[in-house]
Amino acid sequence: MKDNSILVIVARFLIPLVMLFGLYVQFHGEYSPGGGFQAGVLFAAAWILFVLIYGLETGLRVIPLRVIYSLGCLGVLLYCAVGLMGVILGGRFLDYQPLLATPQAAQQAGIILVEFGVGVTVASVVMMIFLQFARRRAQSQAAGLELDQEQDRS
Amino acid sequence: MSALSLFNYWAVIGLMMLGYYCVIVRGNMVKKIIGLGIFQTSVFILFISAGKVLGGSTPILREGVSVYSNPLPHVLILTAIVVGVATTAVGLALAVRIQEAFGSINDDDLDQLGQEDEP
Amino acid sequence: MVLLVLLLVVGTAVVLTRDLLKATMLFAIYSLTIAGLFVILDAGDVALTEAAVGAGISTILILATLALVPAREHRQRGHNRPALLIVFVTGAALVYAVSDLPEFGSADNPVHQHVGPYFIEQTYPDMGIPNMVAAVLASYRSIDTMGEAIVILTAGIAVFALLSVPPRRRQRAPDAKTRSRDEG
Amino acid sequence: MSIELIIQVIAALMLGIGGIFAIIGGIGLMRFPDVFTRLHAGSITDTLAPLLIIGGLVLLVGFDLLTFKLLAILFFLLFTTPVASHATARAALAAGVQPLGEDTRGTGASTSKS
Repeated sequence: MKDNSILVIVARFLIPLVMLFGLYVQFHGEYSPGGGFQAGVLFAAAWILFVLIYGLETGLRVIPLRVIYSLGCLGVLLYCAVGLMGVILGGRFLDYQPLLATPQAAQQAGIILVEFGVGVTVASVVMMIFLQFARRRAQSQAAGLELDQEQDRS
Repeated sequence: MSALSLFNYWAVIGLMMLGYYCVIVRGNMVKKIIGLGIFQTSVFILFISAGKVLGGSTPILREGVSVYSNPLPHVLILTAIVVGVATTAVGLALAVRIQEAFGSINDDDLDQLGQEDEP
Repeated sequence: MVLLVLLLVVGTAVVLTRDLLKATMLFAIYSLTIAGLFVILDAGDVALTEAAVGAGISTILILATLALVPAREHRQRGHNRPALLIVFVTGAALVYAVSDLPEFGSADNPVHQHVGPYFIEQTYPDMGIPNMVAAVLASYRSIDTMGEAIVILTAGIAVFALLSVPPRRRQRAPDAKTRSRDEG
Repeated sequence: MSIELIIQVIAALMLGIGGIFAIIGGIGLMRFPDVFTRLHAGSITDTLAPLLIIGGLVLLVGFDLLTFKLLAILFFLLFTTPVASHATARAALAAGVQPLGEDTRGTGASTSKS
């Protein structure tokens, strides 16, 4: 769809806005509706829009496959690491109090870190799932498995 | 008031039964997954309706607001929605694999295939 | 209440259409309507999630699947009367059960007596964060949320495992039944 | 006091007219014969109705952070809806749907009725 200039220009314009909104939802989630889950989905949606316009190859050049896989795991690991930090510093698992001196600031830091981990995981998993579906189509066409829709119309 | 006070729950049951019907009657697997989605969302509405307090407000602290809806169901459903889309993706991936292996995602066709295999 | 009726109508349309593409689009509309309903029911966070996930991502995923499977349902052979009976009996039982539920939206329901007030009162003194949903999600019930994150990662790995195996080349026969018989 | 009343009346009028436009668009979407005319009905009201509705809401809210958010939504909608209808029309053309005209009457309608 790279030849359609209207789509390309508007997408070029919209993708940063969607990502900005994703960041807003991620880091303003303590004050207004939002949080890791929604922000991750929004980020992935921006990437999916990019892939729909520019094609899968360009999309993978922006975020390589290996980065997507490792980010998905790193998000969960960040979550667990924050939890373990509490244990190491003398609290319970996922107890944020020992992280910083004042309890409120510690709680806020913990929440922000944890939400960030969730956001990273959700974003990369949604990207990964979309990627698998999109790739499958190319692969099954290459293997001669493409189905003719007309035959199944009854 | 009392006649309509349970209207939310009735609508939830209606949606639930729609999803249920879709899952057990429709042979197409993608349609079954959509039906499952309808069922899921009806459960979401049930939880959120249970958490609502009439005259309350969104559970974000603000000045001049004293009555808030219960935040706990919101948290449960928030995670459930995202997990729901993840399970939907797994179901769709299974449907794709079945289509590739057997050439159909319809229950009837797959039943016939199974009967032909065992003589 | 209007939105609920609209939801019932759209849901019926989703179930009844045979064109899967149309059903997908109607399902997206259904999700958006639910998001609106959640806003009315004071659940801003949930509405945002539902609008992004239900109307955005799941629609895209179903469309991507429809590129790989036939986008049209077969005509059903008429064996859905027992199913209708089951659905109606279950529905009637549920309606009977629902009549015991407490009144909708009343502040002294059992739901609002347990931990809800604690969250509402203690969030700000404990964390200094106005959004109670974020506080409950990431601090009070954080082990739960960790489980959810792991579930999502597992789902991603499952999809990866299912779809990253390259498809086998298959002999094509004109008929759907003979086509896959030699597959074994 | 009276200025507030006037603003409220104007806002209510804008909201009402926006709603009416949306309903008209819906009717057009149902009643028109083929893809392109339906798209016409849908997309035109899709830009006009949000313009009026969000304008009315902005008047009601007054100057606030919320105003900025509403304007951002409006901005976003004004960019996306025409592009969406453009993409739909292009896809329909690429899929081989003939626009319904004088000379092709009766051929286009049967293929595009959905």
